[in-house]
This record gives sequence, C-alpha cells and structure tokens, in this order.
Amino acid sequence: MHSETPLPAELHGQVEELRKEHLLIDVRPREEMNRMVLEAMEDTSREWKWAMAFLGLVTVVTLFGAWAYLMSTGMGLAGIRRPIFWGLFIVSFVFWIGISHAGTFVSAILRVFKAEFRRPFTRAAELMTTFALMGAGLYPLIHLGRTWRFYWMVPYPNQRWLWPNFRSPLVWDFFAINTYLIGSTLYLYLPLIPDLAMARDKSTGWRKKLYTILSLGWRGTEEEWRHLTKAIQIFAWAIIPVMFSVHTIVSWDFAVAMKLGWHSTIFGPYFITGAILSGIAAVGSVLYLVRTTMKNMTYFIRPEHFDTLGKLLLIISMGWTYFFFNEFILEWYGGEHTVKEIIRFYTQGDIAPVWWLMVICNIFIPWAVLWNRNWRRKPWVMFLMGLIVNVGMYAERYVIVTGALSRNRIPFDWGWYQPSLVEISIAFGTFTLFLFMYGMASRLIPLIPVWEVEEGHHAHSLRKVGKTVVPSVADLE
Amino acid sequence: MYGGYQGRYEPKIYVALFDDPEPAARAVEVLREIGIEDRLIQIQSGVPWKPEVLGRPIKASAVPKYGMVGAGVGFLTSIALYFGTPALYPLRVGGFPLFTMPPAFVLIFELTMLGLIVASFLGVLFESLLPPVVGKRVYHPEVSDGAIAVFFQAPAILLDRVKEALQQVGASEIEPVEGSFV
Amino acid sequence: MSREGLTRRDVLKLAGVGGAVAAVLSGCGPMAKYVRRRPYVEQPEYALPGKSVYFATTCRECPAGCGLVVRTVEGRAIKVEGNPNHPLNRGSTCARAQAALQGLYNPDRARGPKVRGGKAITWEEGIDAVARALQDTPPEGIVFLLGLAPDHLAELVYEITQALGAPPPIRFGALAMVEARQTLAAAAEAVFGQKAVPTFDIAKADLVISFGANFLETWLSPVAYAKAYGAMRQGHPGRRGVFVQIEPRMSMTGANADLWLPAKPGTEGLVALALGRLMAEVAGVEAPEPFAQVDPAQVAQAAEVPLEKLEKVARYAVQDVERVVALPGGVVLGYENGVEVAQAILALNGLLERLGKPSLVYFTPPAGGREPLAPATYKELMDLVDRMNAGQVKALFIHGVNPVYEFPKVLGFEEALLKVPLVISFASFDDETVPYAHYHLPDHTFLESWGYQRVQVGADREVLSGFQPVVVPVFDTRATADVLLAAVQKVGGALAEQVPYKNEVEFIQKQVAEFQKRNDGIYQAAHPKVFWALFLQHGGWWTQEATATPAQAQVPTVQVGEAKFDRGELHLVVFPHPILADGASANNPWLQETPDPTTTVMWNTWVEVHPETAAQMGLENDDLVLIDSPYGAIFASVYVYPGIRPDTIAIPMGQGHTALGRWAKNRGANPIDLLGFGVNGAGDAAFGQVRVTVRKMGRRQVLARKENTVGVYGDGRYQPVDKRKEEEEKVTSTQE
Amino acid sequence: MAGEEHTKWVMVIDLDRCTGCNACVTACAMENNVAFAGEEENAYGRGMHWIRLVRYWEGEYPEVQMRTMPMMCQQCSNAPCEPVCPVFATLHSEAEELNIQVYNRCIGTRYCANNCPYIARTFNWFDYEWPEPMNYYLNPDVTVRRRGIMEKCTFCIQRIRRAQEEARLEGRPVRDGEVQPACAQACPTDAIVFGNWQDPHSKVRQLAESQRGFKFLEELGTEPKVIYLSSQRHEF
Repeated sequence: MHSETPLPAELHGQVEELRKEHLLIDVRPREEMNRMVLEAMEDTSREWKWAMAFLGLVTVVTLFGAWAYLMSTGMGLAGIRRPIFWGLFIVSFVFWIGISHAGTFVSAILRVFKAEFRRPFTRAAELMTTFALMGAGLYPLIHLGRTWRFYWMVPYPNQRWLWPNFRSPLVWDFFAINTYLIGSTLYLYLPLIPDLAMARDKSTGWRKKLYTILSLGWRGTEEEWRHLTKAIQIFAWAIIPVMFSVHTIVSWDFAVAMKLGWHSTIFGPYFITGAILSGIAAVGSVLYLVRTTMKNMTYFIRPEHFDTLGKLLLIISMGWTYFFFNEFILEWYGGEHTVKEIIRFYTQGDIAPVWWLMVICNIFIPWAVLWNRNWRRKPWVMFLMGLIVNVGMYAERYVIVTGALSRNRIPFDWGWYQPSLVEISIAFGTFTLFLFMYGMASRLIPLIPVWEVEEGHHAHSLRKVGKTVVPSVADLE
Repeated sequence: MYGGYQGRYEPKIYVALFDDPEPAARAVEVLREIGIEDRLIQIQSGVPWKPEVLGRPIKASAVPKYGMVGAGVGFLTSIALYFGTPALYPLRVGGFPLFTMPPAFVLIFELTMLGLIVASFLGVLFESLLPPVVGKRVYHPEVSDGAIAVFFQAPAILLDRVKEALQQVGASEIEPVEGSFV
Repeated sequence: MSREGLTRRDVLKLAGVGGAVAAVLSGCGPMAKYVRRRPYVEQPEYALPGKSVYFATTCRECPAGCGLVVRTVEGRAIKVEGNPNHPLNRGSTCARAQAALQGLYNPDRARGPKVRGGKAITWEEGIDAVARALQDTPPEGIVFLLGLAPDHLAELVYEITQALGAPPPIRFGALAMVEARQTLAAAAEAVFGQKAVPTFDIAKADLVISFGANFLETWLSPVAYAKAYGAMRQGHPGRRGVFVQIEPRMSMTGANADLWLPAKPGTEGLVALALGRLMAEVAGVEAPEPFAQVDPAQVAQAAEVPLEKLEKVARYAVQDVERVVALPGGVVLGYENGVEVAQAILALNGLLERLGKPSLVYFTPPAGGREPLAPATYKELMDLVDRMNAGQVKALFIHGVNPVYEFPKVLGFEEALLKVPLVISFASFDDETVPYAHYHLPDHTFLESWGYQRVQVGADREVLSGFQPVVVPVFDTRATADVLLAAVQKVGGALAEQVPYKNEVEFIQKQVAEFQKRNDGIYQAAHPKVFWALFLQHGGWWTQEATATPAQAQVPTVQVGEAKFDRGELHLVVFPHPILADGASANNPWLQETPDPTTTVMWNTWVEVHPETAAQMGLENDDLVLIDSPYGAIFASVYVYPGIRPDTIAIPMGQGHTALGRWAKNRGANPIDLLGFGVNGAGDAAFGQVRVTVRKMGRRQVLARKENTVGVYGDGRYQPVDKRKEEEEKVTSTQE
Repeated sequence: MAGEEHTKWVMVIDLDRCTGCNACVTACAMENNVAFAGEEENAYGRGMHWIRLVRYWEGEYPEVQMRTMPMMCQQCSNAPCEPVCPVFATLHSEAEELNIQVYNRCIGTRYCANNCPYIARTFNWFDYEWPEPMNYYLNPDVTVRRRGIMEKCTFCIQRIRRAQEEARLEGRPVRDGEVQPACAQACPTDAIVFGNWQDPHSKVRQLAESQRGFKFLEELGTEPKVIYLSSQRHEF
C-alpha cells in the first residue's frame, strides 16, 4: 500500500527529481502538512489585513454604494437603453456563473475520473465556485428594475394564489442557480468537515470555538468516513449535471428569445465550454495568488498543477473555438439581413474591438502559449493566461449580450450601448467582493484538503521498474 | 457493596494509537481473538481507510437511500409546482397551453437534484449523528495528525492481556478514554 | 394616480376666481361661466366623481380653428379630442392640439398681472393702466398687434379701434410670414377673381400638383388638408389619388408624394408654366399666353428637373385622370416674384378647366358673411417698426404674437419697442416680448377662454367655431377681452357707448346671436339662451350643407421673371417645424418630445444638408455649424438629409427661444433671425431669397433622434459600410 | 350579453393614408400618461413613446422616398414577451385577446422588451416628473408608472373598458367604431382604424380583407393583431 519498496541508492537523484515534480510522492508527515496549512491559514499579517480592509471598503463603495444609488434613482443610471435592455449586469452575471464552473469542474469531474493531481487545489477551486455564484447571484437582483420586489420570483403561497411563471427561463435560472449554489456550497462543506476537525484540534481561542461548531463534532470514525465518502461520491456525480444545467439555462435566457444572434441551438454547449474555459483559467490565476501570497503553498501547489491546468485550458479553448466557429459560420452563411448585419457589426462595427479581443484572448494567445510545456509550468504565465482568457470570456459575454441586442429586425431601432460609470463600478465591485470573500475565507478555512492530500500520498508510491523508478498509484477509494 | 468486583468487570473504553493501517489491522485481529466483538471496536482515522484495509466488517452506507428519498420529494415538489400552480391561477402566456412539457423537465430536473443533494447531506449528518446532541464521545486528537486510533471496549479484567497483545503489534500507547462510542 | 397635487381647497380657491354668469342649463352642458368644483354634496349632476364631462371648444394652437372636444374629469382637463362634427377636422387633431393641455397646465405660465421688472400688481391696477392708455393716448398712437387667429378678440379690438379712431389692429406672426397668405390672396384675385386664400379640394382630386405647399404639416389648415389627403389616397374605391410635389427640400408633405421634384429654387413658376405648356400639347390645344412663353426643355434644364417626368405628369393629368388641382405654397411664394409664381401655378387650374376638367378650388364662405380682418403683410410690419422708431406709436398692445421671437432680428423690433412709451403684453407665458412690456396682463390659455373664430380656409361651408372654458383658470389670469372691456367701461363716455359690452361673454353672445336668424345651420332655437347653449354644446355654428361652390379659374397673363437671391453659397429654406410650427407652444414638453416626421429629431434645431454637400464640406451628422446669412447667424447641428437639393439647406422654425419656459428656453436656434427685408409684390416676406454660408465649427452637438441613434450619442463613429443598400434591404424586409 | 361576448380587438393601419405626421404619438402620450424624458435621455434612446413612426429612406436623391410605418405593440396572439416574464407581469387576456402589462406586478427584468421583435416596449428608467400643475392632466384611468417597470401600448384598454361598460349599462353590444384608441382618434388622415374582429361587419374586418393587407414580421408566428395596408406609389 503506502509503504514504499526500498529503492536502490543509485536512483536517489532520480527520486529527488520525481519528488520535486510530484506532490503526491513528495510525502511529508500529516502533522507537518497540518502545521503548514494551519500556518498559512492563521497568517493574518498586517498586509493581509490592509488588503482585506481595502477590498472590503472598495466593495462597499463600488458595489453596494453604487447599487443603492442605482436602486434609489432608477435603472437609467446604467448605460442600457432601448433596444439594449440588458447590459453589463447580465454580462457580469454570465461571467461569474462561468467562473463558478471552475470548482465543480476541477473538483467533481476530476474526482469522478480519479485525476489525482486535483487533490491539493480542489478546495481552492470549490471556494471559487461558491463565491463566484454569490457574486453572480447578486446580478439578477441588481439588474431588476424593482429589486425590492425580487421575492415575487419565489414560489410561495400568497393571498392571491399568484405564482411565478414556471415557463420563464428566468424562473428556471432562479431554481438552477439556487440548486447549484446550495449544491456547491454543501459540496464544498462536506470534504471540509475533517479538515475543520483538524483545525479544531490544533487551534485555540475563538478559532477553536468556531471550528468546534463548524466541524460538527467530527471524529473520523469508520461510520463517519463511510457516509462522508459516499456522500462525496453522490455529490460529485450529482453536481456535474447541475453544473451543466446552470449554464445551459443561462444560455437559454438568450437562446429561447426571438432574437437574432441569440436564437441558437448551440448556445447550451457553447456557453458551458466557455464557462469551463473561464473557470479553469480563473483557477490558474487564483492558484497563483494563493501560491505566492500564502505561506507554505509552494509545497502544495506546484508547477505540475499549473502544467495540467494549462493542458486543460488548451483543450477547452479548442473546444470553445469549435463551438464558437460553429455558431459563427452558420450565421455568416445564412442569408438573413439582420443576422448578416449582426455579423458585420461584430466583426467590423463599433463592437468589433471587443469581438476581436475575444478572439485574440480566447484563441490566439492560449494556442500560442499553452502548447509549450515550459510555459505551462511557469505559475506566472498561467496567472497571466488566466487573466487573458477571462478578459476574452468577459468580452464574449459582452458581445453576445449587448452586441446582439444592438441589432434587430427593425433597423430604425438599432442602438449602441455604452456602459455607464455606475454599471462599471458595480461590475468592478463584484471582483473586489470576490477577492474579499476569498481572502477572508483563505484565513478562515484550511485551503488545502489535507486529508485528501494524505489520501493521495497513500495512494502513490515509487516503484522500481527495470532500471528506473516510476510513481505508482494504488486505488485507495 | 460489590463495587470492587463490579469495577473489575465493568467495560471501559481504551484507545490504542497506530501510525499505519497494517498494525491497526493486526490490532483489530488481536482484539477479536481476545474476544472483543467488532461492535465493541471503533477506529478513528485521519483518512478514510477502507474497512477491508483494517479488516473491519463491510457495511453499506444509507446515504444513497436518503438521496433517493430527497430526490423523490424534490420530484414531487416540482410536479406540484409546475402542474399545480397554473391550475390555481390559470394565466395564458405566449399562446402556450397551460400545461407544457418541455419547460417542465427543467424544473423537475432542478428540484430533483436539489432534493437529492440536500437529502444526501442531511443523510451524512443523520447517519453519523453529527453534530452530537448529548454526551461526550470518545476521541483522540492525534487522529487529525494521521494516527489510526483503535478504540475498544474491554472490561478491566482483560486489560492487561489486551495491552500486551496490542503492544506486540505496535501500538504506541494504550490508555482509557472518557465517553461513549456514539 | 398619486400624482394628484391639487387639493380640494385649491380647486375651490381657483373656482372663486371666475365670476359665475348664470345661464340656463340645457341638460347637455354647463351654462355657468366656469365649471366650478363644488363639494360632492352639492355637485352639479354632470360633474359626478369618476365620470367624464366633455366640452366642445376650438383649437387655437394655429389659426386654422379646428373643433375640439375636451374630456374633463372632476374639473380637470384630461384629454383633447377632435370634434367629430366639426367641418374642418371631423374628429381628428394634430400633435399640437393634443399637447395643448401641457400649455394649459404649464408650470411656466404667467401666474398673474405684473409690471416690468416682475412686480406683481392687482388686476385693478392693470385695468387702470389699459384704461389710461386708451384715454390718454392720441388714437393714432395706439397700436394693437394681434396674432393670426381670426377670433372674437380681433373683432372686438377692431370695434374698439374704430370707436377710438385708432388704426385697425395689425395681425401678424411667424406663420404668416412663411405662409404668405396675402400673396396667395393676391394671386387668387388674378386667377379666380376673389382676393382671399382659396381652399383646394384635394379630397376629390385624382392628381394633386403641389408647389411647395406643406399642407400636411402647418399650412393654413393642416388637419383639414390631411383629412382630405387621406380621402384622396384611399377614400374612393378603385381610384387612388396621385400627388406630385415640387419643392427644393422634401417636407413631410413632399415625402408623401408619389413624385417629388426638387426644382431649383426660383424656377418653380417656370416649371408650372412648362407643365401647363406640356399639358396643352398633350391635349392638342394651343397653349394659352403665359404657358406659351416657355420652352419646357429649357425650363427642365434650368430647374434641374427631368423633362420626361414633367411630360409624364402632364400626360397623366390630361389623359389619365379627371380631377386635377395645382396649388402653390411655402417657399415658392417667398420670392420677390412670389405673386407671379403663385399666379402661374394657379393658372394651371385655369388651363385644366379649359381642358374640360372640373374646378377643385373654392373659397370658404366667411361665417355670417363677415370677412375676417386680413393678416398684415411683412411690408406693413416694417412700416409699423418705422412708426415705432419714429416715436409715432405711443401705446402698443400685444396679444397672441411674440414679436421679439417671431420677427426677424433685422427688423429691429426690439429696439423699436424700447421707443414705445407704453407696451402692454397679454401673453399667457413669460415670452421673449414680456421683458419689453410695461405691463404684463396675462390672458387665459384657450382652454380657459370664451370666444369664437371665423374659419377662413379649409372648410366648405360657413363655420363659426366656438370656444368655451373647459376648466376654471389655473392661474390668476384674465381674458384680454374682459380686460379691454373693463378698461373701456372705465374710460366711459363715447367709447363705452360705442363698445357697450359688459364683458367678453356678452360680446360673444351678441355676435353669436346673429346666427340665430339663420335657418341653414346645424341647429335652430327660438330662445337666444337655448341657441347659446346649443352653440356651446356643438362647439360652434356651421351650416348643414356645404355651401362653397367651385371657383372658376382664369388664365391670367403673367410674366414670371427671374427670382432674385441674396449672395451666399447655399439656398436657405426656413420651414415651420411640422410639430412645433412657429414655436409658440415650444414649452409643451410632449411637442418637443414628438419626433419630427422626416428626421425624427426631438428637442432641438437641426440644419438639413444634402449628403454630397455635407461630404464636400466635410460635415457629418451632429456637427455644429454656423449658418451665416447677410442678416444674421445661428448655430445648429447638421442632419445629413437625403431629401434636399445639394445647393440648399433647410432649418425648421420653432426653437431658439430665450424665454417662454424651462422646456423651450435656450434650446436650438431660431432661423427667423436669418431672414431679411425682401418683400414680394403682395408685400409678403421674400424669405426664400436668402442665401447663406455654412461654416463648420469643429464641434459636435448631438441631436436627439427617434431613429436608430447609432452614432448620435457619445461618439457617432457609426457609418454603415453600404448604408444605402442596407436601407433598401430594410424596406423590402419590412414591407412584404 | 352586451360587452361580455368574446372580442378580438384589431387595428388596421393604412400606410397609404399615413403621412407620418406623428399626431398619434402625441395623442398616445397624452392619453396614457406617457412621461416625457427630455433631450438627453431621448438622444440615448430612452424616449418613452408607446407608438413611434418607423421611418426609412428609400432610393437616392432625387428619387429618394420616405417611408413611415407607425409601430406599437402588436398585441400578438402568440406574444414572445409573455412566456419569458417570471412573474406574469405581461400576459394574455382571454376576454379581449390583448397582451396585458400589469404594472404593479412588474419587477423590471426587461426580458420581455428584449424578446419583442417589434421593439414595442419602453422601460421606466427613472421616476419621471410632471411638474405641478402639469400633473393635472394625467388621465385617472391610466396608472402613472414609477421607475423600474415596463410599459407599452395597451390598445387604450381603458377606452375599451369604458365603451364596454357603457354598452352594458345600455344593454347593447359595443358598436363598431365606438372604441377608438387615442392614436386612431387623433389620426388626421384616418389611417388608423380600430375595431372588433369578431364582428363580421366591422370596418376593420372589411379593411383587413384588402389585398394590401399584411402583418409585420408575420413569419415569426407571433400573430400580431395590427394589420398594415401597404402603401402604394404611382410611378411617373
């Protein structure tokens, strides 16, 4: 099992290389890993405090302040107009929903496929899912003309027996996002319980109290583990279709509409691929931040992880390109005037810079960079790639939402959209909110699932095959 | 009046700590040989070792059943919402019939999944009796450092034998602990 | 609904303003002077809460005199609707009438009498001032400057001036300038033998040949003409009237034409003659004198109009259809030879009659046989300014016109006003003229007023259109007629004997009573009060049957001659804004917000430039330009307009107010300031002879448009790659 | 009986009569308490007009032609705006076969407006003001909309209701031509005709049978209830 076959001394150099490369065979004792994770978690340095205070303040002003101003004055503060009734809010909504696919994809899909490299960063990715969803969930509220009436979308028995319209994609959205938010939060929480118990055992003061409550009295008995691992299995399988449904339904917000440039059957998979693309890219950026700003993280997050993320990113970028091209060529080929104009508007019109930005950021740059193993293994390259791809994905949503709305079947009523300061402020505020929440969470919960890493260690060992050593994997689960 | 005697036979819980699953598995074997039943043994560990590894009885988790029930509840809720509410207040939109199938699947799917997920989570809590409601339960904090803690309930009369046997298979220490298994 | 700001107490307070003149109740409407709001327990039966009460009245947004029915609910005017029985508009209205309620309830209205500088006075003091002016001023020094409406006030003022021995009131306004009514009347005299503005019966026409007349927008009686236009197009089964418009700038009217011919400015008369000659040729008769003098080919070349099109029109008129009418209007009358041009155009009707076509021209019979006072000409206005400058005008009463805004700057009316020792303005709004007035005694708006108007044009019968207040006056205003009559009473003596009316209503009732004798009206009544009630209920009096008879047209001899133009690069067409018209109601926000029909521009002034001209000058949409004429200069934003001659630019009137209210003030530019002194043979303004230069200011001032505002707001980089082609596609895709 | 029977209100717009004068726009605004937004807002495409004249230029100088088409909510039978509303703020009234906008129910998702192929809907971007005493003219039959909600042409349903109530009181069916929306009433050229399709003798029914009749974007399957009669042109 976890015990290693003794290796000949002449292979020690090679072993060192392999250990440097792979976390899961670079075994450190559980105590040490616990200590490292807790040290990183409890590192509430002055810089961190300043950063959080700054991010929190900026969020309060740019997001909540601007939102209050918007609510009290009217939706006219946004740059939307007739006929572009949806603007940056919906763009950001789709964007953050996309980001939220990272955690699920990395964690659930890779777990289902037993991709071992996932282990150290599943939690970092799952946290992104939850916080991105929280950010995304704000937008349907922000963008409502009468936010204070949002609860009319909730099916609750009322005096008039008036219910929401379950045929509306927005109600589907409501249910899908809530299911996904609940599901992904629980999915984040379940594997967290043993680590919280570990933190409970190792901390003092308020943290002890907090973790005592949060760990729910976890002891690690056979029963507990049996139910927990079973539930994680169920979750991993269940959350994947939910994740697909969420972004499909978000794409249906557009695709069901009688709107040229939106009414496309390919939007479901196209949006999902885009979401995973931006999610994976965001994981790369966030992991870089985690690795560079938190203590001891260079041990857990290694170039091999960035390498694998890079490969995934490249593959998904290709997938996205496939769908994008599919959608584009069919519209380009079709003869309808409005569609032709939409294509012209995308590629040559006012929105063309954004459209080309999308193409460059989502196709050209990833394809040019990510084929190279050495670049993939450089964390800062992957950080930049994450940012670039996300800029591209934001541009994609911007083009789809506002670009398609700018052109319709009545040329008299075409329009051109300019985001207003309030909109930009709110969109920016969600980024700071995300960073704030993530920063806070990174100091409150163990960001590395230690027990999973240890589990991985047990599953991996080095074996001598012929004249060399190879890591071997035993199926532990 | 028979306190001393009774004390000698009153079963108490002890813990033995191991670093690896192999000695732990052997310890379980030893305990069984001594005559301590499986139900009087509890193992706590920092990673989910499989029962086969530790030589423990294999049991199925009931969590999937919770999930199924939850999914069923979600399904029925979605049916009630989707097909029930239009009947309560019939409103026509877009030339659609009052009851349409395609959008129904969306709601059915989402609510079924929601039921499944929430119920599975609750299943874990219920089945593992988390969080503890009353009483103190046995625990050893070394577990979170990766140790495998073998708890067993043995009358004091057997303790010496057990200690000896366990030390043979590599237990670092054996000490009594306060609390109950569940 | 929570926007109700008026409390019951306010209403009662307001209700107290109007003195009640009790009269009989005929069961169909209120006979009190004003409908007063009363407590629910003693409310009159017609004013049930929640129940609408409708009052018939007459629109005074322009001089046409369309009948209105105003819906009121609990003492508030809610909606203006057309009077379905009124012979002019038959239930329809234009945009201006619709927005009239925003004039009535305008927060920027004058709220009470005051003296120069804004100090409030009582009405007693105001009436004293008027009385003193009437008493102390030598009669020849008294001048009444009135608006264009041929209403009771004009007649009352006429009586007062007669009694005083003062010169008759001068009626003028910006619309008079561009409509050139006197020119039309002078030409009509030569062709039809009657010096009045003719009405063209386009409803019956198979072919309408209009030379510059914007009869669907503001011209003379736009709703009546629009009504007729609808009937011409689709009113006769199987016979669709066809419409040809000849003008340098495509007006909304021209935009509806089947054929729009942008003849070179100044050649319209020649085109008419050429058309006549071609018609004669088609008919195989010898062309009468004025037509014979032109060579169609030469004219077509000079006018830059395809000869073939003229030939086709001529052939269609003579061979294919039965009823044809030619009408002159708008800018074609605004040349120095405007009268001759108008004669040439009207002569086409004479020619067509000779070719056996029926006449489609008639003169609206004046109600009660009393021809309203003709509006003044531009020349007369210039004379007035001269007299004012010479100090001959001692007291100037201004009502219904806003001379400082509406008269061209070059006339120097403002300076002249300063030389008049006493100026009294009766404007309902604090308009541009008010600061020059020593007394401002605001009149009601028309929806609070009594009165009548003799319809001059557009109706096929005698129409005395009546108006009555539909609501209690909103502010402390008073009817000008009442003020004048009170002053007359105060002066007393011979004047009061000659003008013996106690108040406005009595004067009106006396005039209306004349019609009680008639037995051809839509109603009869033995008792004068019942007749008066019926008059109010119907919104006026008119005859049962159409009485106008087709006018017989002659073919006069006329020398069209050359039109003269000022120096400048481009011809200037100043046209009344299709929505705002002369701009008197520019402070009604919904008029500002109603898009111009052709450009869809709202809330501002634009200058229309042909795309090629714009390209040559490096101008793009929304570029701010300086338009410089020999008489003045204004700034406006460019609208690249596909329907205008390359050598012409056009600017709408109606904006450029420096007062009037929050929605009109400092908005756009007033192109009247570009006009000069030129007059034509009839004394009307030769506003078409102005030429201008256009200078790019290098700055953008974005126009608010209803049309696809791509490029309008913010940057405006948008220019479709192949706009024209796209436009065609649009049309084909929208009209399947 | 009277006023209760199933009605299908239909509007016929004769584009050959329509001159594009915009009187309908103003009339509609005055009847329905439509707010005015001012120059800047209009420049940014935020005019509140319920009805607008869609204008196209056709051809090139001097053969240039203007075409206009009054455009408002087409009261589609299969309205794309309705199913997408999450709270049933816009829905189909079965009695009148009209597309209803329930202002008080609207939460302002603006999805309906995006999904309207006729761009017929306008949104209350702000709370608009009618400065005292201009608010006096506001029609008590029509709700004044506050910020954050969608609005659109209603076919002047308040007038339909009024006519139906009057007819019911008098115990007779609603007469043809008795109901006139503000736009039809104002139209100087009588281009807009309104009536009940169920009445086989109604004027709309007869006009709609014209060969010139077409429905705008009919191919989308929205089944609009505004029937346009195409304009004609005599070619010289």
